[in-house]
Amino acid sequence: MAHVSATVYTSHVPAIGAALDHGRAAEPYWAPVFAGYEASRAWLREDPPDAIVLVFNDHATAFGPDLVPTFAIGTGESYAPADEGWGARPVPVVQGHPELAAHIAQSVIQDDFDLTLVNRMDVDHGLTVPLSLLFGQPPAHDFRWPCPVIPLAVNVVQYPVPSGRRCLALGRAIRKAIESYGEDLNVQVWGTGGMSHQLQGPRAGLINPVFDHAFMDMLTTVPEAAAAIPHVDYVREAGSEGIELVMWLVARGAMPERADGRAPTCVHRFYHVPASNTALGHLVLAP
Amino acid sequence: MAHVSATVYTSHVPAIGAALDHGRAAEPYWAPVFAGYEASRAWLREDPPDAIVLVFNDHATAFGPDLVPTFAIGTGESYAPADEGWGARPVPVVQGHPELAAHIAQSVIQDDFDLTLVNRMDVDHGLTVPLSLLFGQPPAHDFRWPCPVIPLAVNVVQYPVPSGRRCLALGRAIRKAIESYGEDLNVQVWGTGGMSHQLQGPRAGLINPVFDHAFMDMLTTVPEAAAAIPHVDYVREAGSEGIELVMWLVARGAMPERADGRAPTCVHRFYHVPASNTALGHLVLAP
Amino acid sequence: MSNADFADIPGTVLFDAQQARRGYGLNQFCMSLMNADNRKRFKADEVAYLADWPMSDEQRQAVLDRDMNRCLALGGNVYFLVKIAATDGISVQQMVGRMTGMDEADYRDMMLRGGRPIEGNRYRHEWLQRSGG
Amino acid sequence: MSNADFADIPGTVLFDAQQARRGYGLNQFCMSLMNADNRKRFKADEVAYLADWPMSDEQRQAVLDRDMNRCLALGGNVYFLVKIAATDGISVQQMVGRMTGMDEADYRDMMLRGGRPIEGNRYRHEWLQRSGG
Ligand SMILES: [Fe+3]
Ligand SMILES: [Fe+3]
Repeated sequence: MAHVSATVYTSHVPAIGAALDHGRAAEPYWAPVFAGYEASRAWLREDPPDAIVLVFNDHATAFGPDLVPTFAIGTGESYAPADEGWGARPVPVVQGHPELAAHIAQSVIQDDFDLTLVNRMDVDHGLTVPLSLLFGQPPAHDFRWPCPVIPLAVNVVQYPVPSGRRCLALGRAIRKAIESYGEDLNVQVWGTGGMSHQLQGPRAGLINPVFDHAFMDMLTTVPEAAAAIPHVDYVREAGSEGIELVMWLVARGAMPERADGRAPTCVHRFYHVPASNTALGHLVLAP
Repeated sequence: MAHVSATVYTSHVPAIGAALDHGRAAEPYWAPVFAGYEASRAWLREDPPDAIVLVFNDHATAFGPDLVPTFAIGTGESYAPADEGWGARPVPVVQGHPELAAHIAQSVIQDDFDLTLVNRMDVDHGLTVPLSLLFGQPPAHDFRWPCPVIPLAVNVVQYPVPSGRRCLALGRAIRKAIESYGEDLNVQVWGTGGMSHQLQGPRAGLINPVFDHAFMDMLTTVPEAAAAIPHVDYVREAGSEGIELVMWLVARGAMPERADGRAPTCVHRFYHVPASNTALGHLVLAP
Repeated sequence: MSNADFADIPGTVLFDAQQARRGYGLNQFCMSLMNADNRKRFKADEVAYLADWPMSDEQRQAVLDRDMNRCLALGGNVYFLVKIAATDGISVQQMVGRMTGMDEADYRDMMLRGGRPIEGNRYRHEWLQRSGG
Repeated sequence: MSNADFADIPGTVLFDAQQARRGYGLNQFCMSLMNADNRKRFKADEVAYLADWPMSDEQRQAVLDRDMNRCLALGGNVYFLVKIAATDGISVQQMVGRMTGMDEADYRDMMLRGGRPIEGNRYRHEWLQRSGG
């Protein structure tokens, strides 16, 4: 049977992708950002997953004004990096895992989550920047990501967006689905987006480290409390785009419960300001 | 406040649209079909709704191999009749009700239904044939449908499809949403599709009147029992396309409960075989 | 419930994620026929038109043969395939009837008499018994 | 909760169904810039390119002026609008900084010093007090 071996959380700031793609990772502005992920990269090399369910939001790339799915699962064979206006990122095509994705969809839809099935979409920085941060840039002689990825897109762009409670519950249903998959796979679930940032109007540039740290604490030890945060608090305290943090709750819901009832082990935690307009946060939790 | 004044159920066989559009409604094959809706048409003229939430399924028209939403609500201004291969039906463009649709989406998504919001789609026979059956063909001098329509598309094409229980619960959430809308509107909810039919392979042409009548009985008086029917029973007993009947459960869930706890009044009921490959069923329920 | 529960229903292919993946290009081709120009191009040269879609040769041949049961087995779904019938100018009843192997008039008569009965058509083993298998 | 609860957050437009409807054509135009040919055509003649989209004249002017706050008020959303910045070859930080009315270097410095603080930026009335209103 497959199992969730760990969950990973990270911001997915597009400027990070640009810095990597344009060879600016060693500059003083960016070096501390990448240094903050080094320990996680080493940890990933030690126990590489067989597949990742990557929770992200599409940024008006695959889903535009015509159609907005609340939750969409990628059941396709592969996903090309999108041209978001600057040209496509020069990173590998993302290989899917259609069998596991179809199994998760089957299980989760029968558990009353009304997923949209997506066989074809281009994936934007929301999905590819986390891969770059945690795997580094794949070398030219072996130009591929280390494992298949199942994209799980959450609408955090057009209101109404799903509640934190709903996101946590979806994560739990995904864990149940993974644990009923016939093949023995080591699966990780990643939650991306956030932390505090506002990308609009005269309040742009808002950063709230107190909120961000409290969120990482609550997410780790009392996820139900984090899930109870209303949308308006995210927007007020963490900025209009801070609402992306609800996606961390999907990954948190997918964490296996420990037999002793304790919180999961925090393998890594990193926080840095600024990355472009955004506070950057990163967690690795293992059972 | 808005309220649900009645719910309407009907098959949406494409050949019915073709018969109407090609002036064959008076032929001996078709006349009994249209006669069966006459009482409902008169009833509708007496108490015309201000808006209809029309539950239907898209038949590989707006949603194809790339993207399959479990539940999609139309929040657009209008929807054009689709060209399903025979040219578009010569019926009016369907006007939406963006304000009520947005209100329903807001309410229902916060109630943990993971709708896809659709601003633009062409609508196929699943939506336009019920309008033709219950309103007749709009005259040339006043070529429009009598009221706005909010399309609610349910995936019954690609498995996994939502459970009957989930469909009934969605209807209840839609009723709650309608009842919290600020404007005083008379809203009807229509459930379409079915009844027994199979459109594939050597078992095609299957019709099961015993199942169909039992379903209409259960739907009227014990909807929870109808909602508990597993998918495999629909497919076995009512044919591979009989699964469309889960959409009737959405409309049934939207029926206001009576203060005396009794079943709703069955205003009209009609059953006829055949319409093309299909058993045709029709119900009108009022509180 | 798993999709295996559907396996003992006779004459029925469940259109699930696996079938959808298998039929992806075939169903895409079918949807292209929702456009009048495409229908014209397809009718003018079916082989050339089919070559433009990511389909297997088996799928292309099944379309050329109008073998709808084969199309279903190869990942097609009736709501997609019906666009081929529309392009050919035949009705849904004609298209569906042909999948049964019955003569067109016989199928129409069966429907007029109330359709195919459910008795004897619920389980595969009922069919196998009838065929003496 | 209703969207009204968001109204006392300063400097923030909630992108809801109403805004999405208002901005439909504007956001469609923005998405068209995800294609290199379209970006070239837009840069060659912005007025002509904008004329092809179902936008209001106000929306077109706001795009020509690169007045992103006006675009937001008229139904735009930053994830759509950022495609204009991409086409102009400016960074997300430059685009976002311009919405604050600050000088580019000042905005960058503010971010390097830890960003705009939350204190005093939670409620509209805090802003009104500061502006003496
Ligand atoms: Fe993001
Ligand atoms: Fe149908």
